[in-house]
Amino acid sequence: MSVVSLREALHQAMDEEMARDENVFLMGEEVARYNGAYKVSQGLMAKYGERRIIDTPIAESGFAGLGIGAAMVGLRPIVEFMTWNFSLVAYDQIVNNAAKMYSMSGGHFHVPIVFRGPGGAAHGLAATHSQALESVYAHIPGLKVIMPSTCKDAKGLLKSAIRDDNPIIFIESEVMYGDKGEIPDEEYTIPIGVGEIKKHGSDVTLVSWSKVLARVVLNAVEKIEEEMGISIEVIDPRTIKPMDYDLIIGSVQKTNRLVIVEEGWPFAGVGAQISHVVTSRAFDHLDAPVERVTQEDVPLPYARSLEHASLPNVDKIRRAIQKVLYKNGQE
Amino acid sequence: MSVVSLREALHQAMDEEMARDENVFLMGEEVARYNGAYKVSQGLMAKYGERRIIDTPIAESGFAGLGIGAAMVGLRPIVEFMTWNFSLVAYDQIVNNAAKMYSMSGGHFHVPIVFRGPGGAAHGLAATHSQALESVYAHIPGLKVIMPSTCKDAKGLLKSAIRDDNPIIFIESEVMYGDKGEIPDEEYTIPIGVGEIKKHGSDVTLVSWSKVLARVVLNAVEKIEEEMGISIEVIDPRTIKPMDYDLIIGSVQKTNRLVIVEEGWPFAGVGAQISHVVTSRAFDHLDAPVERVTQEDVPLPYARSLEHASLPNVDKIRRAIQKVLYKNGQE
Amino acid sequence: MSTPLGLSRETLLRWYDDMLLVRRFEEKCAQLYGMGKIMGFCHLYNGQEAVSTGAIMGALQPDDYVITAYRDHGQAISKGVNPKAIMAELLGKSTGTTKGKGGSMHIFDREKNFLGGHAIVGSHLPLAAGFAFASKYRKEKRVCLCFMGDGATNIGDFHEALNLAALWKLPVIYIIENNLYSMGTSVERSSAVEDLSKKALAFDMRKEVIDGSSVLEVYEKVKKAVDHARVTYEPSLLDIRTYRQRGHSMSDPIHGHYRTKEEVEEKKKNDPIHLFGELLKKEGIADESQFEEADKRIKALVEECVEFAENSPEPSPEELWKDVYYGE
Amino acid sequence: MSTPLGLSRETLLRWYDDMLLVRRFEEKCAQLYGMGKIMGFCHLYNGQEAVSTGAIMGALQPDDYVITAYRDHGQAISKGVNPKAIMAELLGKSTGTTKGKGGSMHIFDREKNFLGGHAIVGSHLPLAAGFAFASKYRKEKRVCLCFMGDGATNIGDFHEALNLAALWKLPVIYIIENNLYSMGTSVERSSAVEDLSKKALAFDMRKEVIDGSSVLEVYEKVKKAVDHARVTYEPSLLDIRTYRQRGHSMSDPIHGHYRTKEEVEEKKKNDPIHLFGELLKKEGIADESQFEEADKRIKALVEECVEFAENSPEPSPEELWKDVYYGE
Ligand SMILES: Cc1ncc(C[n+]2csc(CCOP(=O)(O)OP(=O)(O)O)c2C)c(N)n1
Ligand SMILES: Cc1ncc(C[n+]2csc(CCOP(=O)(O)OP(=O)(O)O)c2C)c(N)n1
Ligand SMILES: [Mg+2]
Ligand SMILES: [Mg+2]
Repeated sequence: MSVVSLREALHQAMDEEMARDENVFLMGEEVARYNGAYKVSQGLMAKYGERRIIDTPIAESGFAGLGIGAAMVGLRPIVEFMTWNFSLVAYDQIVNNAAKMYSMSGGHFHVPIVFRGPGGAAHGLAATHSQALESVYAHIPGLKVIMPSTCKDAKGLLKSAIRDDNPIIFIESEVMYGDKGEIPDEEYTIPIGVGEIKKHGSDVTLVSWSKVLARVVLNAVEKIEEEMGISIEVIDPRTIKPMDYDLIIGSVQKTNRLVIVEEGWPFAGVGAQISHVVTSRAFDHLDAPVERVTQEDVPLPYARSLEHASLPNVDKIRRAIQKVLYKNGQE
Repeated sequence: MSVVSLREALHQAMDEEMARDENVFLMGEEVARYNGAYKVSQGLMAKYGERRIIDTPIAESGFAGLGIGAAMVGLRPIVEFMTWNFSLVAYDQIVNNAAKMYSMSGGHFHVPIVFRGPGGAAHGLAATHSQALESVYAHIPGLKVIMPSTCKDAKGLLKSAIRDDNPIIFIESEVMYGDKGEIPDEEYTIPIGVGEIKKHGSDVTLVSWSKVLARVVLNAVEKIEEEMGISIEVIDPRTIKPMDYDLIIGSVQKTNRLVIVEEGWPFAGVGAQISHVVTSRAFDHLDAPVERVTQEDVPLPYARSLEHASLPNVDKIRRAIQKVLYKNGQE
Repeated sequence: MSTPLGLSRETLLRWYDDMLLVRRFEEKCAQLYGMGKIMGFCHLYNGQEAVSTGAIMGALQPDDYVITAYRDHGQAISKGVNPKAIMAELLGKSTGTTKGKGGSMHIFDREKNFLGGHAIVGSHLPLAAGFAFASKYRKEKRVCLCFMGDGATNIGDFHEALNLAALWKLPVIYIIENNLYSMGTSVERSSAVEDLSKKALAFDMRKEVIDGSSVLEVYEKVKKAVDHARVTYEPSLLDIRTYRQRGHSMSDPIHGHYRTKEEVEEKKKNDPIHLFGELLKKEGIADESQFEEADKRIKALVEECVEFAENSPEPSPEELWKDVYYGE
Repeated sequence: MSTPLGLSRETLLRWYDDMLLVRRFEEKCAQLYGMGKIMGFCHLYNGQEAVSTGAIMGALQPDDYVITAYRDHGQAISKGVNPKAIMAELLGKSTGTTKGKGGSMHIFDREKNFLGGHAIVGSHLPLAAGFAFASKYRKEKRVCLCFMGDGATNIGDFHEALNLAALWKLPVIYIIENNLYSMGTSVERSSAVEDLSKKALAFDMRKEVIDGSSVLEVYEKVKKAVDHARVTYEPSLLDIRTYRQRGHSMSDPIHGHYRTKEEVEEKKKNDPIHLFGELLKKEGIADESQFEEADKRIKALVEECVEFAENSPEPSPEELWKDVYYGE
C-alpha cells in the first residue's frame, strides 16, 4: 500500500493505461503544456509527447466529437472536460453520437471512449460552475456513469473505464483532488457496476457517492450514530449506471430503512431511480419510505451561507435518518 | 365547443397571443415561408409578417440563445424546435442561460420564453429522432415542463406558457398533430401545474401524459378493465414540472395502487420521481409498490417490430396493472 | 483514342452505371415509400449523383473513410455498400446494413469504411475530423471525405470541426453538397455569405467551388484535394454546386413556397446523368443502345434488391437488446 | 488649446480615472482573495483597462447594452455599475449586484444595461445578438457591445451568433479582447487563423484590428463601429489586441509553461494606464501631481467599497428560494 492524492491516483491510471496501450491518448483544454487545469495530467506530456497528450481549443462539442470519431476507428481517447459543466455544449455529441453509435450502426461501430473531469460544486463557483450532472447522463442508454469516492476506487475504476469498449462518463470531484488515500502497490482494476459497503450497520442503510459521501456523509455518520444510538450501514455504489441494486437491496432487507444522499437536484435525480427500484423490489422489507437528501431545487448561489444551505449537509442527513426511524428530532 | 386538430389548437394559441401582445414573436426553422415543418405555424407569416414570424438557419444554440437574450430585455419569444431531438445542441443555452438567468442575476433579468416543438417517437425515425426528453429538462431548476395530451389542454396551456414569465419547455407530439378534439369557443387558458383526472376509477391509479396517454393508455384501459373486471383511475398531470403530486396522492389514497406509464427511458425518468414522492407521501396507503412502464433502456431502433417492442404498449400496461393487483396474468 | 481526362472507357462507363444505379434506386425508394414499405424519413439523392460518384467512386481508395448526413443512399452505393443490404435496411429487415436498427438515415458499413449516415445536422463533422485524426495518429495515408448540406454550414459543429481540422492539419475533405436549399430555406436566407466556400477563410483552409452537375469536374477537383491531403495532411473545404430534384424528404413537396416549378424544370436541364451521357456519346465512348442496355441491367438489379429485401426476415425480438453495450 | 481627438480635458481625465479605478479595484480584489474573503473564480482585468474604458465609457450611450464574459469587473465599472455593489458581490453580501447569488463571474445591473457577467465561454454571444434583435424589433437605436476572449472565437456559439447577426443585420459589435492566451493556450495553438479578425470573412462582416493599449484608438474605432451600427444596424467584429498582466484567474501563475517572465515584463511596458498618463502629460492636460492626487482619491474610493462590503449583511437564508421562478 502507498498513500497518494486523488489527483495522483487518476494520473497513475492514465499513465499506466497509456503505457499499456498505444491507442490510448488524452485530449482536452490545458491538459498538455499547462499540465492540466487541476494538474491531473501533470507530466504526461513530458512523458508521452504532444502526439498523445493534446491541448485543444475551447470547443467541447468539436473535440468530444473528434474523440468519438477516433474511437469509432479504433483509438481509445480519454477526453477531459475541464469541468463537467462545460460538457453541456457537447451534450448532443455524447447523447446522440457516443451513446447511440453502436446500436444505430447495427454493431458496426462501437465507441471506446472515456469522458472525464470534475463535477459538482466546489466553493463559490455559483450556478453555472457547480452542477452535479450524473442524472442527465445516466438517463441515456448506451452510457455508463462512474463516480468514485476514494483514491483506490478512482484509480481502479478509471483503468477499467479506459479498457471498457463503451462510452464512459467518469465524474471526479475538484475539491477532492488533494485528498489522500491508500492504494495497492501492485497493478489492479475495480470492476464497473459493483458497489461497496463502506461501513456495516444494522438500523439504516445510507447510499451515497462521490464527494458528498467522502466529505459529508462519512463525517456525519459516526456523530449521528452516537447521538441517536443507532448503527448505520453506508453503501457506495461507485458506479451510477449500471447501478448495483442487489447490494443495496441486500442491505435494506437487513436494515429495513434507506436514505439516499446525493449532490444533484431532486427532480428525476439518480436517487429517485434508486428509491423506485429498491422500493419495488424490497417493498415488504421497508419499514419506512425511502428518504432522499439532495441539493435544493434551485441554481446554486455564490454566497457561502446560501451555498451551504443548498447542498446536502449533516443536519439534513440527520433529519432524513430520524424520519426513516420515526424519531422526532426534538426527543 | 368546436372540433379542431392539435395542430390547429396550437396555432390558435400562438395566433391569439401574438394578436394580444406585440412582444410575442415566433422563431425557428421553416416556421415562416414553409409554414412550419409540421404546419403548426401555417398562415402566421402571412398574418404577422416576417418581422414576427422568423425563419432561422440551422443553428439551435444560436437562435435559442438569441431568443433568451431578447426575452431578457422584454420580448416574449416562442422558439420552435423542429423536434426536441435538435434541442440537444442548445442544451447549454437552455440549462445555463434560460434556467439560471433569473437567479444568477439576483433578480435583475428574468426570461419569459417558450421553447416548443414535437417530442418522443413518431414512426421509424430511429434513435436520434425519437427521444422523449422530458426528464433531462425537468431535472433543471428554473424550467417548467408542459406536455399536453389533448387539443383543449394544448391550446390552454400554450397560452398560459406564453404569458408565463419563466422559461417553459413545451413538448408536443408530431404524430398527434392531426388528432381532433373539442375546444371551447370562448377564450380560455389552463393553469400550469394542475393535473386532471381523465377517468374516475377505484382499483388502480394510472398516471400518464402526452402521446402515450392519448394513443396507448386511453385505448387500453377499458379493454383491461373489462378483461380484469377492475376500475382504473387515469390521471394526466399535463404539467411535468411543477408536478401536481396532490392530485395523484389523493387518488392513490383511494385506489392504494399506482402505475406510471411514460415514453421516456427508465433510469432517472419522470416516473421515478413521481414514484418516489408518492411512495414517501402515501406510503401507508400503498398496497403494492409503484409500477412503471417506460421505453426500454435502449436507443430506439428503426424496424417497426423492434420499435413497438421498445415503447410502452398494452401488454406492458396490463402486466403492470396485474402486478400492482397481485394478479397473475395466467389466471 | 483519347478519352476525357485520359480515363479508361471502363472507368467512365462504371461511373455512368453508378450514377444511374443511384437514380433508379432512389426512384424505387419513392415507390416503396408510397406503398408504406419504407417508414420514417427518407431523403432522396436525385440530381446530386455526380457528387457521390465523382468524389467517392472516382477520387477515393477503398480504405479511405466516407461519412455523410441522412441523405446517404448515394454515397453508400458509390462507396460499394451492397445496395441489397441498403434496400433491406429501408424495409427494416435483419439483412439490412444495420439489421433494421438505423433505417434510411443511418446507413453504416465497417468493411467498406462507410461511417454513416448521420441525422443531426452538423454533428458528424467532428467525427470526420476524428477519423482523419486517427489516420494521422497511426501514420496512415487514409483520408476522409465528409459530406454535408449547405444548411449544415451555419451550425456550431461546422466551425469547431473545421478549426480543429485546419489547426491540427487533419486529412479530411469537407464537401458541401450545396443544393441551394436546406428544406425550404435558400442559402441567402440562412448564411451571411452566399459563396459558402468563403467560410474556409476563417480557417485559412484550402477551398474550391465545383460544378456538381459534371461528374468529371467533381472527380478532378476532389481528387486534387484528396491527393493534397494524402501528402500534406491538409484539409479542404469544397463547395459543390448541385440541385435536389425532389422534395427535401418524402413528405415534402418538390416545389412550393420556396422554389418554383419553373426553377426545378430549368435545373433539371442540367441533370448530371443526362449531361454525362451526352458527353460519352459526343466522345464516342457509348451510344444510345448501350445506355438502354445499362438501364435494363440496372433496373433489374434494383428489382433484385427489392426482392432480396422483401424476402428477408424481420429482426428477431432479442435484437432489441443487442448492440447497446459492446461485449455485453 | 487642442486636445487629442478634440476631446474635452474633463473627458480625458474621466477616462484616466476610470482606468485607474479598475486597476486599483482589481489590485484590491487580489488582496481580498488572498485573505479568503473572495471565493471561487476571480478573473482580473489588469492590463486590459483601455478596452473597457475606451469602448464603454468612451463610445457608448447609457441605454446601450453591454455583455461580457467572466472577466467582467472592468466593463461593469466602465458602464457605471456601482463599484461598492460589485465589491459587496465579491464578498457575497446581500448588497451585492446580485445579492450574493452570482459572484465575480456574474455581475448584472438592469438599470445600467449591464447584462452580465457570463461564465460559459461563448454562450453569451447569442444573447448579445438577442439584445440587438430586440432593439431592432422595437425600432430603437440601441446597440450592444459584446466582449469575449480570443479563446471564445473557437467555439460553436461564436459561429452561430455572428452568422445570425450578419444575416439579419443586428446592431451588435463583437469585441475580441485578444490578450493572446486562453488560460495557457496561445492564439496560434487554438485558432487556425492567428489574425482573429479574419473570422469576420466567413460572414462578410465589418471588421477591424485595434491596438488595445491605446484608450484613444479603442474609443475612436469602437465609436466608428457603434455609429455604423446605429445607422445601418450592421454588426462588426473588432479584434482588440491587449494583454493580461496577471494569471488567468487567482489560482493561476502570472507566467509559467505558456509565457515567460520576460514576455510579461516586456508587455507591461505598454501598460495602457501608463501610456495614457504619458500622453496626457505630453499634451499638457495633466501633470504628475494630478495623477498622484487621482491615485489617492481612487484608493480612498476603493477602500470605501471594501468598507461598504465588509459592513454589509449576509444574504438572509430565505434568499435561497428567491429569484428561481419569476412571480412565485
Ligand atoms: C441540429 C438539427 N436541426 C434540425 C434538423 C432538421 N433537419 C433535417 S435536414 C434539415 C435541412 C438540412 O439542409 P441541408 O444541410 O442543406 O442538407 P440537404 O437536406 O439540402 O441535403 C433540417 C433542418 C436536424 N436534423 N438537426
Ligand atoms: C465552454 C467552456 N469551456 C471551458 C471553460 C473553462 N474556461 C474558463 S475561461 C477559459 C479560457 C478563456 O480564454 P479567453 O476566451 O481568451 O478569455 P480570457 O480568459 O483570456 O479573458 C476556459 C477554458 C468555460 N468556462 N466554458
Ligand atoms: Mg441543402
Ligand atoms: Mg484570452
